[in-house]
Amino acid sequence: MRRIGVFVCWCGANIARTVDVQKVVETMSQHPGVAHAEDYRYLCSEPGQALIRQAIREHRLDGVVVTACTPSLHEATFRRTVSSAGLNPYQCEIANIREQCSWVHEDRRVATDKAIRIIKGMVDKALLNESLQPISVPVVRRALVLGGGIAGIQAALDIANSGFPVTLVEREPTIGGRMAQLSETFPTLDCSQCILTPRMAEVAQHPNIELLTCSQVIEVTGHVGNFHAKILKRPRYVIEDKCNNCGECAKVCPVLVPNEFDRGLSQRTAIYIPFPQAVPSAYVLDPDNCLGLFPLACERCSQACESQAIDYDMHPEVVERDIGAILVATGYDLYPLENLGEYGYGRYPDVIDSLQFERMLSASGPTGGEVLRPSDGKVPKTVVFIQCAGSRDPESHLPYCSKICCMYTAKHALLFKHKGPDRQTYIFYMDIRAAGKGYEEFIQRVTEEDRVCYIRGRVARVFQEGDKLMVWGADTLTGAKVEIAADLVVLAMAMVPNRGAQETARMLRLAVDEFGFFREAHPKLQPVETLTAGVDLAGAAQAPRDISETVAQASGAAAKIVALLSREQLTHEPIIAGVDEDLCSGCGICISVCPYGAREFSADGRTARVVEVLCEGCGACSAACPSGAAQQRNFTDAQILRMVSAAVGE
Amino acid sequence: MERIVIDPITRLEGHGKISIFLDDKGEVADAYFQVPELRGFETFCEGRPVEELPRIMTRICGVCPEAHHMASAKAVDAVFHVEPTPTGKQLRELMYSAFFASDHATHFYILAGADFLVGPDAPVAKRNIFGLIDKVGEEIGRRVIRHRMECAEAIALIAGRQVHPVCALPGGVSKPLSEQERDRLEQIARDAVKFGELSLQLFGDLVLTNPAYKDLILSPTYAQQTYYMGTVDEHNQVNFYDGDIRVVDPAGKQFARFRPSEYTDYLAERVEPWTYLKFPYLKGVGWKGFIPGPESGVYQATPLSRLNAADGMATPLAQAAYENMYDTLGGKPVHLTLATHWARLIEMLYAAERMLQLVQDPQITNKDVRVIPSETPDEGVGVVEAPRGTLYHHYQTDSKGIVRKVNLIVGTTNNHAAICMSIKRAAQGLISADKPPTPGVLNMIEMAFRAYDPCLACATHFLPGEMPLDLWVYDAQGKLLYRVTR
Amino acid sequence: MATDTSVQTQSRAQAAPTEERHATFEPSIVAFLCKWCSGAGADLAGTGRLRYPPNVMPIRVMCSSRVDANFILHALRDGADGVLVAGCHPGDCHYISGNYKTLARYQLLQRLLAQFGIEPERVRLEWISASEGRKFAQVVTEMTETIRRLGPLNWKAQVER
Amino acid sequence: MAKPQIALYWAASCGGCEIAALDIGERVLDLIAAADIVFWPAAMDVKYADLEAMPEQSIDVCLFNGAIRTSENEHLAKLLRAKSKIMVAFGSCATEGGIPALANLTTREAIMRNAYQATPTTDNPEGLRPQMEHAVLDGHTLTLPEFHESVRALHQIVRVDYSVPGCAPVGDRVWEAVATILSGDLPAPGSVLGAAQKTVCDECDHKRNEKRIRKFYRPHEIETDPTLCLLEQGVICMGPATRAGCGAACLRVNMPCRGCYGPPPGVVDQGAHILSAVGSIIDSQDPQEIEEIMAGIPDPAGTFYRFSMSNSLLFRVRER
Repeated sequence: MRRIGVFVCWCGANIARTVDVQKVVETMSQHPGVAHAEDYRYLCSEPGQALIRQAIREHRLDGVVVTACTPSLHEATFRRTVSSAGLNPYQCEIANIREQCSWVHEDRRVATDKAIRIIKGMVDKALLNESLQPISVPVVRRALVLGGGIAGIQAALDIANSGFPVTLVEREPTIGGRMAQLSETFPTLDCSQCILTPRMAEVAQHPNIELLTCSQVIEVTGHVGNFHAKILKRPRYVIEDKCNNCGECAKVCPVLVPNEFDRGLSQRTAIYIPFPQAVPSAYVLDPDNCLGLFPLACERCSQACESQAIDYDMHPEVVERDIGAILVATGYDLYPLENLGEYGYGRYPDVIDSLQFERMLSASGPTGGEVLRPSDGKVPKTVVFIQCAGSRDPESHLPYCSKICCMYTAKHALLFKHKGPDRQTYIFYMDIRAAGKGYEEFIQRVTEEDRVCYIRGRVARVFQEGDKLMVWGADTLTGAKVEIAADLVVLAMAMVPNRGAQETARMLRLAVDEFGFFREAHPKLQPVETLTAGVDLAGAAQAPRDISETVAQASGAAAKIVALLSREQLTHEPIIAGVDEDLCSGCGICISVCPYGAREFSADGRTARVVEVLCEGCGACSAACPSGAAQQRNFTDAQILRMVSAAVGE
Repeated sequence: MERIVIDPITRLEGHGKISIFLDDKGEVADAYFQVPELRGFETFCEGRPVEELPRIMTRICGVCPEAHHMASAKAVDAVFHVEPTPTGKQLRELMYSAFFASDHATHFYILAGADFLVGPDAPVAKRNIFGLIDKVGEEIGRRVIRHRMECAEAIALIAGRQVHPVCALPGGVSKPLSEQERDRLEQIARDAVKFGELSLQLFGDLVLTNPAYKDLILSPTYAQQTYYMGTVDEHNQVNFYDGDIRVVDPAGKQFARFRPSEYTDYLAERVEPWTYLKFPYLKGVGWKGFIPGPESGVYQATPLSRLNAADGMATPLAQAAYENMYDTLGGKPVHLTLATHWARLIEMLYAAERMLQLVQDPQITNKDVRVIPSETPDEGVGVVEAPRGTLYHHYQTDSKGIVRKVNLIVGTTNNHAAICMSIKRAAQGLISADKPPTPGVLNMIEMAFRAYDPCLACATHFLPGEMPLDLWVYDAQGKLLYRVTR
Repeated sequence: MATDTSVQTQSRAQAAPTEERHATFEPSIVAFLCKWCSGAGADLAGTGRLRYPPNVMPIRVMCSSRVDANFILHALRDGADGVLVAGCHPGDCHYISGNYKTLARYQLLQRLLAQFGIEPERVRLEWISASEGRKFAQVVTEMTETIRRLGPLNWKAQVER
Repeated sequence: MAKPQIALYWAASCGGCEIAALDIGERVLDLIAAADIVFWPAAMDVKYADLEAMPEQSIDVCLFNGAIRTSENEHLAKLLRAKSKIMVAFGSCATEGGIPALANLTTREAIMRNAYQATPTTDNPEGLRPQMEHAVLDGHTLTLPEFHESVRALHQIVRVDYSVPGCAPVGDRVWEAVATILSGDLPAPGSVLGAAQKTVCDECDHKRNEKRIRKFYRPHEIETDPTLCLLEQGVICMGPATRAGCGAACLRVNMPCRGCYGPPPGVVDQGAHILSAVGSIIDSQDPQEIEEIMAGIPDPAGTFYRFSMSNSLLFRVRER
C-alpha cells in the first residue's frame, strides 16, 4: 500500500480565504492511500519545506502531493525538497488550488469542494506514479558541417574556435561556394573574394577543422549527440600537400572543357584548379574528362609535375566519423535554364544569367572584369536586366521571391555603368525589395546618381534581330509598350535548393517545404533548428537569403551546436513515452504521429520502440496508440482516467 | 380444452415454439408456430455505408451467411449500378455453389436424414448422426464429414472465412483465385459430384425401396397444395445465384415470372400479433388466411418448390435425377412435403456439378475480379435462392451510399405460413381423441416442420441431432394431466 | 457537417422550454488543459483574479494531443455534462504539431457524438494561449451557460433503459 | 473423476457461434467424449423445465452465445448463471453485443414501426404489432418475450467468468478455449480465452510503414495493393484496435478488419481507441480540409463499434 502525504498550503490568505483548508486536510486524511495530511501557511518557505522533509521521514511517505499554486511556479522547488528527503522527485505532484481555484472563485463551500476534487485526482494519480531517473546520453564532441560555402565556412570556424573538432564536407574540389564566384557584394561593394578567401585559408589551417573536399556524406545513423556518418571521398588524383600550384600540369593537358566555375564562359583543362585562391590550394584531376586513367591514356601531367604530386592510383575511400551535431549548409542553385525558355535563355548566346554576369564583372573572371558579349566578344552598350526570372510567378514558375535579385541586379547595373561611358541599362522589375541595412539607400543611389532606368513590368518576349536582342515589355506604370534593342540580356534567376538537397533530407530525416528548401523546427522561435534533434540549418539551403543573413544564421547555428557539444551528457526529462512489447503489434501509428522521429520499428519490425533521448514527452503517441501499448510515464491512461473520475465522481 | 406446447422447438433467431390446441373432443382445434425473436436488421442498417451490408447481413444467420452475403452483394451491385466482372461473378457463384453442396448435405444426413435412414420411430439414442453411421456405415459417415469440411475449405479459399464470408464488394470480389487454389477447388468439386451421386443412390436404396417410407412420403398428412416459387435462368432451369423469380400455381402453371427488382409488385407480408415473424404471400392472390389452394396467396419456396417452379436442371446428372423424381412421383407439380428431401439431394448434385463447371472455366483465375463503381448509388434489390427459400434484400441509399431504407424477405419466412399449415395438418392427421400424442407422433409432427429445413433449424444441423420436443396436456382448468417428453 | 447542425438545431430548439427546468442545474465540466498554453492561460486568469463558474474541473496534460477520445467518453459516461479540451493556438504548439492532431481527432469525435445524439456544444475544443487568461474565463463561463441550457447529459439513466 | 457437465445456450445471435463450435471438426467428438453435455436445446432433448429443476451450480461450464435482446434471453442468462459454476461468454454477441447491438443506435419503436408497418412489402392496414400476450380461441393466450430497448452483452446481465471473442470464433481458437476449460487449470476469472494478447496487425502480413492520410477510401472505391497495410492506403481497418486470434482472416482476402475479436487487453472502448489513432494520422492542418478527409469515414459509430456497441462507453443513442 502506498503512503502518500498531502500538504495543503494556505499561501497566506490567498488560498485559505476561499478554501476551507481544515476541511481539505480532514477529507484528504480519510482518502485511500493517504498516510498523512497537514496544512501550513507558506509551504514554499524554508520552514514549510522542512516540514515536508520531516513528514516524509516520520510517516515513511513514498509520495507527496503539495496542494498550492500552479506547478509552473514551485514544482521544481518541491521536487528538490522531496529528493533532499530521499524521495524520487517524480513522486512529488502539485495540485493547483490557487490559480485555478481559490483565486477565481468566491463561494467558500464550492471552492473547497472543487479543491478537494482536484487534490483527490492528484493523489489518485500519484498513487500510480513511477520513480523516474533523468535520461542521459554521452555526447560525441565533434560537429559535421555539410557544405563549404560561406555558411559552412562561418559555422565551421565558430565551432572550431570554441574548441570543438569539426569535419567540413564539400562536394566540390574547393570550398568557397557561390560567394567565391561573385565580384562585389551589395550594398558596400566590397570585393567578394577579398573578404572570403582569408576565411577559406583560416579553414585550411585550423587545427580543429578536418576539411574533406570532393566528398559527400552518404549515410547518417544514430541520433542527437551520437550520430555516425559515412563520407565518400572521391579521388583528387593530386596529393594536396605535394602540389605547389605551379600549374605546369595544366599547361600540358590536351583536354579543354567548359569551366563550371565561370559558368561556361571560359574553358579549363582536365587537370585544373577551380580558381587561384581555391582551398585546398591544389590542382584536381577530373576523371570524367581526362583522356583516361584505366588504362592510363596520357601521362603528360605527371611527367610535367616536378613535385610528383599526381597519383593516378588514388581510389575512392569511405571516411567514417562519430558526430555529436550536424549543420546542413548545402546552399542553392539557380533555377535550371531548361525551365526558362521564354527569355531566349539557352537559345540566344547573349541572354545570360546573373552568375555569368558576376563572373564577367569579376576582375579575376574569364573576361578580366570587362563585360563582353558571349556571341562576338564585343562590349555591349545596352544591357537589359530582367528581375524575377522564375520567381514570383505561381502560374508558370516559382511562387516565392528569391529575395536577393533586386539588390544584385541594382549592383550589376551600377558596376556595368561604371565600366565606361554611354552605357545604357534597363531593369524590368515587379517591385523593388530593398529591406536591409543600407539597401534602400543603395537603390536610391543606383536610380538617382547612376540613372539606371527601372521599368516596372514583365517582359513579354525576347528575340534576336540582327545582332540585337529585341526586348518587348510593358511599363505597367504608364501602360506604355516598351521595346528595347539590347546587346545583352541578363536574367536575375530564381534561387532553388542545391541539387542533392532531397537526398540529404532523406538521409537526415529532415522535412523540406514544397520547393525542397529545408524546413526549420519553428519559423519564429527555432529558425535554425530542424525537427531532427542535433541537426541545424544555415544559409540558402533553408530559403533564399543574402550573405549577411547567411553568416548571421551560420553563427547562430554554430552557437546551438557549441551549446550541445559543450555538454558531457545530454540529460532529458524522463516523462516520456514507453512501449509495452507484450501488447504492441507494430501497427506503426505512433511512428507516424511522433513529431520528433523518436519512434521507430524494432529491428524485426514487429513492434515499435522509443528512442528515449529524442522523446519530448508530449504523449501524442500514447493517445494515438490503438492497443494501449504506448504509455506516457506518469501520465498513463490509468492515471488520467483516475483524475477524470475524481473530477466528476460523486 | 387442452393445449400442447412444444417448446423450444428449434430456431431461426431464438426458439421456435409450437402450440397445439385440442378441443373438448380431443381433436386438434388449432396449431400455432411462433418465432419469438426479432433483430431489427432493417432498422439498424440505416445509416451504415451500403457497401458494408454484405458484411453485416451475414449475421442474420450463421448457418446460411453465404446466402445473405450474396443477396446483399447483389443488392449493393444494383445500388451502385455496377455489373461484376465475369470472373468476379463466377467466383461468387463458385463459392455459393460450394455452400449449397455443403448445406444440403448436412441437412439431409444429419438432421432430416435420421428420420428416413434410421427411421422415424427408431429409439431416440439412435436417431442422430451416430445412429446414421451405424446404419449406412462408417465409410459414408466419414464421407459426410469430409464433404462438409472440404466445402467449408472451398468457401474460405474465396471468401476468407466460412462462417461469415467477407469477399463480396460491389462490382465483384476482393481477391482473384490463384492457380494452386483453383486446382484444389477442382479436386473438391470432383469429390462433391461423386458424393452427390452417392447420396441420391442411398436415398433410392434406403428410402424409395422401403414401402413404409414411401407411404410416408406419399401420405396426404404431408401434402400441401400451394403456389411454388423459385429462381430460374433464361431456359427456366433452376439457378441459385441469378435469374428471374418464377411462380407456378398448384396446378404447375406459370403464375408469374419477374425480375428481382419487381418483387414488391408480387409479394406482400402479413403481420400476426402472436409471432415476431411475418407471413409473405402473393399479392396477386391476396391473403386468405392459413389455407392452401389456388385461392390462397400462400406459397412455398423450398427445394421442391424450386424444382416445381422450373422446367429442369442446368447440369446433366441433376437433370436425370430431376426427371426420375417426377416420373416416380407422378409428374409436376409435386405437393408432397417430404419429397422436399429428395429435391434437396437433386439440388445438392446440381450445386456440385455447377461448382465443377465454374472451376474448370479458363477465365476463373483472371485477375480482373472487380470493377470500381462510378455511378451515384440509389436503390437496388438483390435476390438469390437460399437453401431454405428465395432470399430478397432491398436497399435504398442517399447519393453518398448511406443506407436510408432496408427491406428483407428471408428464405424461411417465405414458408412461414406453409410451415404453420403443415404442422396443423400433421397434427390433425396424427392426433385425435382416440390417438393421444406419443413421442413417435410428436416426431411425425416435427417431420412436417423439419422438411422445410426452416432456418430455425439451422443450429441443429450438424449435431447428434435430436430436436427437443415436450408435450404437456392440460385439462380444461389448465391443470397438467400428463406430460410426454421424448 | 450536416449531422452536427441537425443535432445543433435540435438542441437549440429544445433550449427554450427546458431553460427554467435547468435553472438550478449545475453542470459538471471536465477541462483538459495543456501545460504550455491553455494551462498557463488558466493560471493567468487566476493571477488576474478573474471570476468564472466553478463548474469546470481542470486536468493538466503535457499537450492537448495527449487527450485520447477515450478520456472524453469516460468523462461523459462517468457523469460529466461537458468536456473542454484546450490547447495552444495553431502553429504555437510546444510540441510542433500536437494541437493539429487534437483538432483532427476532435472533428472526428464530434461526428461520432452526433450519431449518439450528443449535442456538439457538450464537447468543445478551444485554442487558448498563455496570455489569454480572459479568454479562458470567458470560454468557461460561456460553456457553463450553454450546458446549463442543454440540461444534464445524465448518461447513466440513458444506459439503464 | 466424473466428466465435466457442460451446457450450451444461444440468445440473440445468428447461430454462427455454434457452427464455429463445430468447426473444431472431429474434435467435437473428443469434446463429447470428454464432457457430458447436459443442456443444448439446439441439439439435445432437454427442456427449460429440466434446467429449472437442476440444482444450483450443478453445471460445470456454460458456453453462452448471443446478446441479450429479449426478456427470454435475460431470463435464461440468469437461470444458467445460477446453475453454472463457470459462465463463458462465447462469441462477439455475448462478449460485447456483436452485430445485433448496432440496434443501440436506433430505438425499439423504430424497429417495430419499420418491421411491422413501414417496409414496402408489409401489408398491415390494422397496424397490428406482435403482443407479449395474445388471446387465441376461447381464452387461451399465446405469449411472446419482451423486446428490450437496448441490446446488452452477457456480462451486463450476469457475472461472466471467461469470454471467447470472435464473430464467429475461429475453430482452432474455440478448441483452445474449450481445452483450457476442460483442462481444469483455469486462468484468472475475467480472462479472455481463445484469443491473443496482441492485435490483428500481429497476424497480418500486409507490410507496414508510416501512415499519413490525405484521403480515406471506402473498400469499394479503391484497388488496394494487397501487400501493403490497408490503413496506410486510406482504407479504415480495425486491425490495430482489435485482438489477434482470427489469423487476420479478412485481410487474407484483402478485406479490412472490422474488429470482431474486440479490443485488446486493457482497452475498454474499442471505438475511442481507433478513433484517436485514425484522427492522429491525418496529413492536414486545415480544419476545412480535415473535414473533407474525415467525410471519407461516413459512419464512425457503425464502423468503430461494429461489434462492440454494448461495451462502448456511450452504449446507445441518446434520446432527448
